[in-house]
Amino acid sequence: MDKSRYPMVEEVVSIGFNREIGKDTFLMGFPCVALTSRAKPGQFLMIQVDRQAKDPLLRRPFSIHGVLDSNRLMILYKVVGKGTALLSALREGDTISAIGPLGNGFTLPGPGERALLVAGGMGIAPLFFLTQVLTRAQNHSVKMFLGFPTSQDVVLIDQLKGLGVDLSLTTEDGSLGIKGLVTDLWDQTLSQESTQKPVTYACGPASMLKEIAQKAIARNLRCYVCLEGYMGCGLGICQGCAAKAAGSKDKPYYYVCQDGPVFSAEMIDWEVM
Amino acid sequence: MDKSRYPMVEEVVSIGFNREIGKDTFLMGFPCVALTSRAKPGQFLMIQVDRQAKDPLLRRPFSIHGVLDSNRLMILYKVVGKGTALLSALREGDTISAIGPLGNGFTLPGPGERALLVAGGMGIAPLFFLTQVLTRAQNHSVKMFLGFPTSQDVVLIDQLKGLGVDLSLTTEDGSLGIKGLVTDLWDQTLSQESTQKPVTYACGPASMLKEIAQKAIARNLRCYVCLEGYMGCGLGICQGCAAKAAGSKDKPYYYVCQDGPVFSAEMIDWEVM
Amino acid sequence: MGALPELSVDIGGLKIKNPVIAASGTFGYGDELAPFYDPSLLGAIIVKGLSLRPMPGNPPPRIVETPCGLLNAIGLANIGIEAFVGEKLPSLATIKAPIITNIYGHTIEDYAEMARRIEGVKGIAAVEVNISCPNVEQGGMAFGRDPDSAARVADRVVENTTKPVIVKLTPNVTDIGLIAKAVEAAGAQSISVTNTFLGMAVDVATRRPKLANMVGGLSGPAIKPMALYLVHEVVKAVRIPVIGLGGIMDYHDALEFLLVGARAIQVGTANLVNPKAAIEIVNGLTDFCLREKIKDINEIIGALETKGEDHEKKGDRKDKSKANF
Amino acid sequence: MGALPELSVDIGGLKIKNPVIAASGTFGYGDELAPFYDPSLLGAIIVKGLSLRPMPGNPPPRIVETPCGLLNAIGLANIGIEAFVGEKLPSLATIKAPIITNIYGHTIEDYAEMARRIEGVKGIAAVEVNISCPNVEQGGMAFGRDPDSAARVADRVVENTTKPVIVKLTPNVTDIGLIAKAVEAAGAQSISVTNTFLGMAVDVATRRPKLANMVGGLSGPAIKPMALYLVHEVVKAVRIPVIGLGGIMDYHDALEFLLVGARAIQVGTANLVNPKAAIEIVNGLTDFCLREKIKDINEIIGALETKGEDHEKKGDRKDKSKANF
Ligand SMILES: Cc1cc2nc3c(=O)[nH]c(=O)nc-3n(C[C@H](O)[C@H](O)[C@H](O)COP(=O)(O)OP(=O)(O)OC[C@H]3O[C@@H](n4cnc5c(N)ncnc54)[C@H](O)[C@@H]3O)c2cc1C
Ligand SMILES: Cc1cc2nc3c(=O)[nH]c(=O)nc-3n(C[C@H](O)[C@H](O)[C@H](O)COP(=O)(O)OP(=O)(O)OC[C@H]3O[C@@H](n4cnc5c(N)ncnc54)[C@H](O)[C@@H]3O)c2cc1C
Ligand SMILES: Cc1cc2nc3c(=O)[nH]c(=O)nc-3n(C[C@H](O)[C@H](O)[C@H](O)COP(=O)(O)O)c2cc1C
Ligand SMILES: Cc1cc2nc3c(=O)[nH]c(=O)nc-3n(C[C@H](O)[C@H](O)[C@H](O)COP(=O)(O)O)c2cc1C
Ligand code: FES
Ligand code: FES
Repeated sequence: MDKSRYPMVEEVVSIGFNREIGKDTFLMGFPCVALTSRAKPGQFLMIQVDRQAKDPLLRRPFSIHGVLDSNRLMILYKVVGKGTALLSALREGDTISAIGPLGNGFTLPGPGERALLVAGGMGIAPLFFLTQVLTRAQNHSVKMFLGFPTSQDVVLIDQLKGLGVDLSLTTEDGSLGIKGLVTDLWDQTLSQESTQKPVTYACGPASMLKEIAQKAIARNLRCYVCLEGYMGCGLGICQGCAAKAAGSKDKPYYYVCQDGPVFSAEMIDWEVM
Repeated sequence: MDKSRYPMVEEVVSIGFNREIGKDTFLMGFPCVALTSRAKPGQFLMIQVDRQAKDPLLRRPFSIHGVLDSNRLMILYKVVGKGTALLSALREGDTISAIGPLGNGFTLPGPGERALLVAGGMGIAPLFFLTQVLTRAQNHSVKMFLGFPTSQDVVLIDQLKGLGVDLSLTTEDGSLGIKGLVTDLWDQTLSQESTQKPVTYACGPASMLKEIAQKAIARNLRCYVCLEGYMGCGLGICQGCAAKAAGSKDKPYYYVCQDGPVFSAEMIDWEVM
Repeated sequence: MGALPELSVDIGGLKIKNPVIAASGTFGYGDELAPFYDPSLLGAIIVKGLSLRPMPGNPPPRIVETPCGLLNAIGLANIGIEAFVGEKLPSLATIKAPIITNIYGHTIEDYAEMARRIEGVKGIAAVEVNISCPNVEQGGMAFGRDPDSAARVADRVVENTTKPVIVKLTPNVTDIGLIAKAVEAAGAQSISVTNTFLGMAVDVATRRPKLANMVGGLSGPAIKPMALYLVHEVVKAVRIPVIGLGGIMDYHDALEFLLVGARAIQVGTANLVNPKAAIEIVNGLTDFCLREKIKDINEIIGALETKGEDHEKKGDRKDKSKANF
Repeated sequence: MGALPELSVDIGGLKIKNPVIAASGTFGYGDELAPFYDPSLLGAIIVKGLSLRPMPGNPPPRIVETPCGLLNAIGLANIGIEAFVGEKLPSLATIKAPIITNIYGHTIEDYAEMARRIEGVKGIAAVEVNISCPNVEQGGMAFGRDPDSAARVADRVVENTTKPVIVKLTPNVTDIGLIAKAVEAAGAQSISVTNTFLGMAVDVATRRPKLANMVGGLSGPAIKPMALYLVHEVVKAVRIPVIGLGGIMDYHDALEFLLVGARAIQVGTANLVNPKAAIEIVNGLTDFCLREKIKDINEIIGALETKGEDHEKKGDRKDKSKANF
């Protein structure tokens, strides 16, 4: 194995902040030079609240949400079950164990290339970091589509505007921004911008990714999706995180933690997703 | 079943304080009128830190350590494993679930009777409450023997002195008080006070209780011991907390949670303890 | 608010008003938890295991906690059937839930005799037969670990009582479906699955087993996935009603068992941790049905969706060589 | 500081420098955890289960967490023995710990053929035989659930290789001692106990099984008491070395297995949660021996104190009618 491809570390980090910034949505930051210096957008961490605890047993995967001042890392998470509930109860100075950075991360657009970022709900977590990197590089044209169920769920608008990104917000119930689905907005934009060949970066629920991937493939556009998968280890040792590969290749399944979590749309068999 | 014998309740209480008052030894207090109004010395609570948690699974038993201002209850506990470690991490305002008061409690001495209280280590937990009650009643002569391994473990001396109790302190290494075992001191006192027929109340490690019980039986003195036992429920439904009964009675085993935790010394088969 | 959902189920000759039953050995003799709620509100109550003669049980320690589990070696301590019928049962008369006795023996005749003793007794609604006990006539392996001896026990109990007979299986077998079928053929009206899993724990400091009896039975959340699998196997194997148990802590766990086809469920270890566990499950199921607009709990029973769960697998189904895991 | 304790043990023809082995399926192909520590420091490494042909494995979801446990239905996905030997094994040459292949098949001949393929391969120190797979020639029940078919697999593997053969038992049987004896008689050099326990989980919201494969194997802390019991049973049944596993998370758990008589232990699920779990167990055992002044780890093995644990029970011992729990 090429160890340099996986310069991952396990670190016990001390929480700097852990704030509820939206309904059941928390932003956590902690200093860790080893992790921060290696982190790329699209990569993730495997986090454990208590190294002694046996229930919950498994670590939980979270995308790297961004970096602060080159030595602090952030994650953005929604409380959906017991692992995230435990996480949300932590206070400044409490510790967690984090393994990372894991996975491949996004392939950045070429110089001058137009990037369309499509985030559904917590899909904003890795795409925020990508936005940080792209807007800093200053040689891409970036447009972001951000969709949430309702206005209560909306987070990070100010921060994204602060990064100077061209932003379109949708909510399913129309309580904030445009009423509708983020995928429709992305689709319309593609139709309007027919002269350009943008590259799409999408993260969100499986159904959203499926729609975007299939449409991007149909339009013959480059498209990267950041997949989720039920992860046992995040380290490539359990083969739990299988995603069906398209075509009948040598590799019937990809492993999201190792081969992903970012995949080019045509790599995945979307029929079974 | 005579329900009035078990007026127990389950209450979620909010912690008032939780202080480390000695090495790994914590004093916790919380308001709960329902529990406080029913509590008798020698009774205990079954406590659970998180009603949702499955590990640790079982509640943990703790003696009622005393009452404050008629609506607050205290427990005193030593961190020995994961349940007590979780308890020790709680802060003011956090909640726990407590069931109680459970068990029979001490049979108080008759008016004017002399009471010898023998506490080994955390055995002080229920005996402190007994001391509160006996000194308040003011018609008993009370002497307490308090033993700890070393000076670091010693707690509550000032509070006990505040109650005006005649106190003898021993440590096994002699780092504070008299060097030696609390049982020896009790034994010597019995020999010196041969004119009186005191009643002994003992709580502490099984080996200590065994020695005291056997000597008290030999001297034909009344003696109550507060036993521990691995408890599944504390409610009399699992039969986990068995203690072998002396003699070949109808009842081969007592159940510490229901028949105890306080037993008259001659009730127990000390051979197997 | 809509009408209350219908929660009653039929567990083989015994209709109970809701599918939540207190499991044997974890609910005392029936009224110990009365200070917390009215036990009449439960579907049924199974009292602690009774034998012909009083049994002292094992020396302590009898229980030890394991990860998400409880290992017990109580030793089936009980006051004996006579004392139960004479002293305990009368005081349970005020409880409006059916009282089910759980019985065990060490010879087939012990079981038959227990059935005879119970037959005439008013206030006992059904008999649950614990076959996880050593068969002393045949080397001490539990009755329930062999289809023949399991069937013989069931047969002799059924023969000697007109009350509904529930046979409670042990999970410590190669093929639980076989045992279930044998017991069904012997005439049992229903089957409960599962009793505890054999286990042990060692105290490293003293180098001794943590239980005085060395070996014990594992219960609690740790066993839930295994219990659910076994219930599923038994539901496939027999036509009589199956009562599921093992690690049920809340109504959500209960629903998992109902979905795989359990007609009712039992609550065991949960009672020890949360004395209101069983009644909270009754209430949780009621609320769930209201929320999901389910008129009758029987709609849930066996409603597990297994077809079409993934397209690509259909082809594989025929291929027996597919490795399972 | 005193001299380092002797940690080496003999597991039936294979001497390993310490009793800590990485379990199959939880350590990849051998070097995936190298970023965290040098795998050479382990007693041995068992790579993921290999079959004659590459196997795709099951569709996702393949894993689900349960209380203190992990339910998996990976489907024994692997690249096949040829690709392993050709592509993976050479890169493992730098690892100084013995590499053990774990093999499985669907017919007895599959196993024999796997053994032949491995026989000549340098860099493979021993063979662990997974018999928890369905026997397609006999109705699909796992080989390991029947003494005869377990013995036949063991026999054919032993016949076709001179490498030490470890047979890995499934816990899903009535009498594991019987299977162990059959496998020993067939010539296995050692036995590992245990593979995963059958289990399932249901998603109440969708009414579907949580695993696409419906049924999976349970591992992790939840199973430790049961695994320990089974190891104890097998140690009593056979004379060949027994390797214990099931829920071992730290050196303390490892000591429990060594005390009941396991000659070595394997670390499985723990690797997934804590990538340094196995090496921390090696270090923990070393420190324990130093602290307890144990010169050789073999002093611990089987050192469980069972006599005199309680006086009153001695009489009972003869009485088979004593209920267990
Ligand atoms: C690569 C990757 C990156 C992710 N990044 C983020 C992120 O930045 N922010 C965020 O809020 N969420 C993220 N998730 C999802 C997050 O891991 C789950 O929400 C979390 O694990 C749920 O844990 P829980 O204990 O709270 O929920 P549980 O009680 O365990 O389950 C609640 C729900 O979460 C799902 N889930 C549980 N464990 C996992 C797991 N190990 N992998 C995937 N799904 C699981 C369950 O299927 C269930 O539907 C990511 C997932 C992956 C695979
Ligand atoms: C009636 C009664 C009153 C008690 N009062 C007090 C008190 O006032 N203060 C105090 O510090 N301790 C008291 N104890 C002991 C206390 O219950 C245990 O220390 C506590 O349960 C240990 O929990 P743990 O999770 O920290 O330890 P674990 O990790 O579970 O185990 C550590 C040790 O504690 C023992 N233990 C664990 N659970 C129990 C249990 N349910 N019952 C008995 N022993 C157990 C174990 O055998 C082990 O030796 C009392 C025990 C009983 C039975
Ligand atoms: C302390 C205790 C005592 C038990 N006693 C009996 C018994 O007497 N008869 C019986 O059939 N099962 C007995 N059981 C088994 C339970 O009824 C139940 O089958 C098992 O615990 C699994 O369910 P659970 O995980 O919900 O506890 C006992 C279980 C425990 C924990
Ligand atoms: C994800 C996963 C994959 C596994 N794959 C295999 C395998 O290929 N071959 C095998 O014999 N056992 C396999 N096992 C079983 C483990 O080797 C081990 O026997 C079991 O998990 C119990 O040990 P544990 O509780 O320490 O994990 C696997 C277990 C897990 C969790
Ligand atoms: S999560 Fe274990 S291999 Fe991907
Ligand atoms: S602890 Fe359950 S009966 Fe005493």
